[in-house]
Amino acid sequence: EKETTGGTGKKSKDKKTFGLVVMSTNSDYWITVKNGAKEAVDKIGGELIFTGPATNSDIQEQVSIMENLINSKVDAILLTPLDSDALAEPVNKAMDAGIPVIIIDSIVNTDNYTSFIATDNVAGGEQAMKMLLDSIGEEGKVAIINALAGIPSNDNRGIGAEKYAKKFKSVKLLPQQHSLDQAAALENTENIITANPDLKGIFATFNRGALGAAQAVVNRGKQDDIKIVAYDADPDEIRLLEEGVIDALVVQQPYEMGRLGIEFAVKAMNGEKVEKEVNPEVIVATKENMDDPKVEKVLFPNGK
Amino acid sequence: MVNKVEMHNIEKSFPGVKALTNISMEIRPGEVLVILGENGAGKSTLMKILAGVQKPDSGQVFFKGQNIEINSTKDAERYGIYMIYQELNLVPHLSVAENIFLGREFSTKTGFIKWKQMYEEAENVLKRLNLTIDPRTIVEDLSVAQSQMVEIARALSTNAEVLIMDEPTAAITNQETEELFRQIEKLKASGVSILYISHRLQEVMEISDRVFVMRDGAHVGTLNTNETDTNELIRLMVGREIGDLYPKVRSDVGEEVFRVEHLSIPGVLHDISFSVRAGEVLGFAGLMGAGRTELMDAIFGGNRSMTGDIYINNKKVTINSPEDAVKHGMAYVTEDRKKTGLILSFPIDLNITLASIRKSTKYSFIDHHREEELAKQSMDGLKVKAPNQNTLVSTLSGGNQQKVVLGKWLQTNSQIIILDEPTRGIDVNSKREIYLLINGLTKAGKAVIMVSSDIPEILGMSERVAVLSEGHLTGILPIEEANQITIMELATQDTRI
Amino acid sequence: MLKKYGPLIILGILMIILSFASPYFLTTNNLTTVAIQTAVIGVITIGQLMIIVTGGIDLSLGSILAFSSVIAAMMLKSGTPLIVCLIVAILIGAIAGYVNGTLVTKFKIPAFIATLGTGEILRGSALIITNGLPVSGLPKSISVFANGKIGFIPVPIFVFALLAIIFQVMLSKTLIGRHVYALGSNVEATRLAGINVGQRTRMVYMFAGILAAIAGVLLLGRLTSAQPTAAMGYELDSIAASVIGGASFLGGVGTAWGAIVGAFIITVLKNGFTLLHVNTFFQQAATGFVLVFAVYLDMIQRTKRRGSKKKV
Amino acid sequence: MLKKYGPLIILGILMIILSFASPYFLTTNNLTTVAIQTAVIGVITIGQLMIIVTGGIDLSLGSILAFSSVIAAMMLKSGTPLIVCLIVAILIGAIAGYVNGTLVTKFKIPAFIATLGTGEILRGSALIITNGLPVSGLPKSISVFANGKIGFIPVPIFVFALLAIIFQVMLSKTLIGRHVYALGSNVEATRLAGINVGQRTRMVYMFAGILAAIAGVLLLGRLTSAQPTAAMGYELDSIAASVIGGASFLGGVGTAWGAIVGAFIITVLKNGFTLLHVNTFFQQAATGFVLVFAVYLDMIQRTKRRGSKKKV
Ligand SMILES: Nc1ncnc2c1ncn2[C@@H]1O[C@H](COP(=O)(O)OP(=O)(O)OP(=O)(O)O)[C@@H](O)[C@H]1O
Ligand SMILES: Nc1ncnc2c1ncn2[C@@H]1O[C@H](COP(=O)(O)OP(=O)(O)OP(=O)(O)O)[C@@H](O)[C@H]1O
Ligand SMILES: [Mg+2]
Ligand SMILES: [Mg+2]
Repeated sequence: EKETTGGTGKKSKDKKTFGLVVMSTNSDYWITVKNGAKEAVDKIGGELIFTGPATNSDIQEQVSIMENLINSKVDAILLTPLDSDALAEPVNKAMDAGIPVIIIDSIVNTDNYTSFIATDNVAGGEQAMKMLLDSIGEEGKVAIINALAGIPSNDNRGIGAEKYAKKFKSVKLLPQQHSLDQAAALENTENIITANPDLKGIFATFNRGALGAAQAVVNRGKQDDIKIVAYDADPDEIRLLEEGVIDALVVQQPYEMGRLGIEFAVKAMNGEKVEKEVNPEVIVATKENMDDPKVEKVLFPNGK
Repeated sequence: MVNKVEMHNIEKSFPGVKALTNISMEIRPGEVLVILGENGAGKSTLMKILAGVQKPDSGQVFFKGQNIEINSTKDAERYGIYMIYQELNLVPHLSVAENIFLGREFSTKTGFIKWKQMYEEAENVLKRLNLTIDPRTIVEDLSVAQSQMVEIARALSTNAEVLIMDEPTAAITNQETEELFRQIEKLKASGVSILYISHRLQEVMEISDRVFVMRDGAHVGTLNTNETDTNELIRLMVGREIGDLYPKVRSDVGEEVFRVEHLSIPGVLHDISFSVRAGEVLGFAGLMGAGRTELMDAIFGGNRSMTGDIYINNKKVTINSPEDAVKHGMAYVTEDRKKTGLILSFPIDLNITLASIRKSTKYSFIDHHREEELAKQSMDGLKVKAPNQNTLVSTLSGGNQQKVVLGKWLQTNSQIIILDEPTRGIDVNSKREIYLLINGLTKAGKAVIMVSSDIPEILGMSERVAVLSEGHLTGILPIEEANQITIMELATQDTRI
Repeated sequence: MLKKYGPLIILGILMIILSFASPYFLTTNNLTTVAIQTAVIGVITIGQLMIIVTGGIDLSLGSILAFSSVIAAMMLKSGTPLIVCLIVAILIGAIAGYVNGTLVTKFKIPAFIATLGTGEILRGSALIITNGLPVSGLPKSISVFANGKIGFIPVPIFVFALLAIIFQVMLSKTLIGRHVYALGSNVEATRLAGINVGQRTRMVYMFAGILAAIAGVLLLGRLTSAQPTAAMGYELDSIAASVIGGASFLGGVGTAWGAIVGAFIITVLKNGFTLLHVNTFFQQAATGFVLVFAVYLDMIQRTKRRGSKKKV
Repeated sequence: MLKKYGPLIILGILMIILSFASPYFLTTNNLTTVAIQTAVIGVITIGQLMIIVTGGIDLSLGSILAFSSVIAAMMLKSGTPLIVCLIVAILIGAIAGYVNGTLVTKFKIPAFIATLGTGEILRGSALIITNGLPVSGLPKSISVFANGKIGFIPVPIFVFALLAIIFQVMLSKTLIGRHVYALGSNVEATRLAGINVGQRTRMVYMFAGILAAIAGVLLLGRLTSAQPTAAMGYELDSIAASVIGGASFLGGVGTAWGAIVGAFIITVLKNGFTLLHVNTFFQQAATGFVLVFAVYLDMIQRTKRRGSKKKV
């Protein structure tokens, strides 16, 4: 058997390995996080293991992946937890095994982690709905296109948005439509527009939902009647923002979070202290402010 | 003497068919009562009613003088009534022992199977039939004949008062039949009543005490066996004289059409060579498992591990699949019409045109009218009894189903025709019609290969008789030299030298 | 007759209820939307139906769609002419389907496993080549497959209808169709009748692959981008549609147009629920219920038909 | 013999390769992890296998798991004693399974559609009662189902092994088990032998429902929260495991322990890929490949067995 010395006092391998465990590998949002992390890892010449369940409902798979990574003795883990309770135990296990864990995006129910980097999704949802209602004069029908249930960040955006909208008697909030992908979001929005010719606004909690919703609005020639506020900023969303189909984007900084996560991990490995909690700003991009350097930087993390 | 079972005024209809009309029957203790009738006369239906598989529309059943209700096979078994079904009814993935005792397993109070006892008991039952099958064998791996013997063993293992056997000998050869008859005599002696269905008149004469004759769903008479003969039985059953059962017409035998040289399948068939000429019937005889069906399958492109050469009209041909065989003008009526001969969920016409659909197509499009036309002609020519060409073949009687299979191959106008057990389970009248069809084939110069376990049939219809034993071709007899004895000698010849 | 029209009757009842429940349902506009929404899953369903008739099943159709449309989109983006991209997509669908058919017929791998496996392989490959990201920024011309019109008929509806007719005719009126039903009913008897059942089966899987690729092109037009994760779950939807439309897993039974009616039932249901503002969670539960109920009704009708025939 | 040990050989080869490829694979720690990871899907697979032996299929097991564990979690949270919650979860599983069995045997709805439908209904209901959100904040005691030990054996492994033995014995040694094989192999012959095939079939679906509920409890312990979206896709995994383990969709064939080996193959594969730092997209493609290949190997071995038998 090969000699393996685990734990903290491990032999310094020439190459550091970092696990990035996302909620679902089939989502471009997490791939942006990965790209940020990759940049940071490449800089120090390490190896990034990008992994996660195929679908974001598979929490047990995420737990298993954590266990497998711990068993394979990676040097640090970046985790976007699918469930705050379920992932607490694996996080504890990793930390006990001397592997620093950086939590990204959503909380876990333990204090035993290295750092927590996340935007407040409930607040983000509220902010997005506020943008939307402001632009339609706080009255009329609005719809929420959400992702499939079970993803904490999306769920929370929906919760925040609903919370805000319910403050206004004059706003009629239609039931949330949970959509698997862009095609489903497109169909759902088409059907909503059919049933509600007087629809005023749409909030899409994820990029695929935004694209589907925008397409439905364009197909029906309703871009002047229906306002769209959406999360994220993929190239298609940015284009639609430029074209005026989408009115505002609530932009998090996934790329930045990935990069920062690796930086923190490296620091922790070297015994340096890192901030326990970081809340990267959520930035609202509109057609008007797109060219502000600050906004431009989050819209195009790799440069235009 | 009180009758063991009486059935009074039984009526039964199926969609479009009156299967049974006012049938009354009494069964005496310790007798063998044969039920005789043409295909579709209603024999199986009547027996299924007694066994609780089907319910009569009206009528009553009495058991030892007492009016009883039979609503399920469980009910029937309570009165000791068991049935061996015409269609094989085994569970392919379970062992022989489990099949023999299915539903009556030896088990502990807690539901655990007592394997040892079950295997021992199974072995005993099999021994009674002189069978050497290992009770642990999975039924799937048995031949048709062995499966049939397992069904018989299953029936023997019950403590039946009334035992119904629906064509138990259709798939087995003389040896096993003799074994079966010995058992039947024993059962009789202990007071068990046997209801026996068969199309083989000789064995009917041999085994029965009385014969209950049916025609078109009605009872046409009951005869005491020792006061009658086969001619009378046929007359009663068919309603008229049918003449010679084997109406063989010797036609002129022409050139060789088909030749096999050194055909082998490792472990199954060994260096087999023979040929068939135009206008000739080459009969194939042999014991169960001799490999006749395997040989026919191989000739027809069904076995990849086959070696050897096949010549058609003296030209060497490659036959790797049934598709190749059909292209080379071959036709194959398989031994199991339900499994491999027919598409049971299709109507008659689509079955008849299956192998020759190109006759009714233009640019790959099917002309359904022409198809129906051809099928109707074929049905008329073969005298298929059915409401019309759209009737589902699954509802036809065995004889009519067999005619449909023949019809399918007649449509292809093939030059070489293989018939494997062409009259299995078929009544005398239909048998005779099939023999007439075979005559028609030889007259038209076709080469016919006929596998049969019915030696009189082989003797009555062949020009030459090939005999297989354990995968070896032990001889080919000209018809003049062939008889029961010479065939059996070759069929039992030890090939291990 | 009831057997033939059973699913249609269910669809009819559904539509009548919905037209009373929502004033928006029975409008040309909405019905056109429903038809367009059905086109993608409908085209896939035609292929699935044919495979079910052979006694098989295909769990890779959604992945074939995703893989072929991702490739087509990447080529399109790099400036390849549209027609070439289309041909490549269809070729990929054909090859994938042919591989499925070969695994099933030559390697004797159960269709369920063979297609589950190839589905994972194709889905994984689509993710690998795109790095998990959608392929977007395609030339606008692609949206002709969603918004173009032939005469007054939208392109997706036209393509869908055309394919439906072609394959319904193929199944019911041609040699190949006859052979497919025959081998689905009794493969041994069909083989022994001299029909090359392996080749016929592979052909059907190939057709299904081609249809999935065409559905991918329609989806590409509709979304104007290609996702490696597209069409997940379309397999089960298309199977459900086929069975609602009268197909049987035992093979040998089912019609293309019945399956298409099944697909419409599913889409109309979704459309109706959204028009009526039903929460998605309720939608899911209710869809499950309708699924079981529709097949149950179809079952009774078939039994009834048998019954009435008995009386004749 | 090869038939019996085929899947085990594949698992063995896989493990040998992995123990050479990664120094971390063959450690007690990692193997325990693998066993725990297999427990949930393994318990579900036992039920799925039995249903496949009857000739059926169950696409609702994941939803049964989710629904029953959500209910149990909600009760637990409101202070109900653990044992009561367990009983309720198992009862729900039993009822759901029994309903499936009834739809299949009494209403003659194909198992695929019946269970797809009930699965959607249960999943939808779980989403409705939880409003789509996880049920968390459960008493810590629940984690005994993941981290507790009986002697030195972790509870999930103990429960898994116990259930595996019970059902393997039931299938191979008892009347019920043999009847299940009989009816899966030839339902008509079994019925004619006086066996109540409908009741036996319903029993099997009920057992599968109960096993899904037990799996739900194990998952609850592992995740210390209940999700309405849990266990999606476990149906396909359990079907794949059963078939890798030698079961056939035609019914009548398959063993519980073969299916469990199949489940281990899937888990070991995932574990190994992660230990070897294989990109997830490659994992997906490779899993598809192994799936097809494993079943193919099993196929050849069985054909060989037939061949060799003939020569005897
Ligand atoms: N399940 C059924 N559905 C419809 N018709 C049936 C069914 N079973 C039997 N029949 C019809 O009832 C009649 C009697 O059939 P039965 O099987 O009793 O004949 P049989 O005398 O046993 O014939 P064979 O010698 O061919 O076995 C036939 O016309 C047959 O087609
Ligand atoms: N008694 C037996 N022992 C072992 N194998 C047997 C036996 N009987 C049949 N078989 C199997 O069946 C094959 C030959 O059976 P086949 O059906 O070809 O014989 P047959 O001469 O046509 O007899 P049948 O009258 O039963 O149709 C053998 O090669 C073997 O695989
Ligand atoms: Mg009969
Ligand atoms: Mg034979």
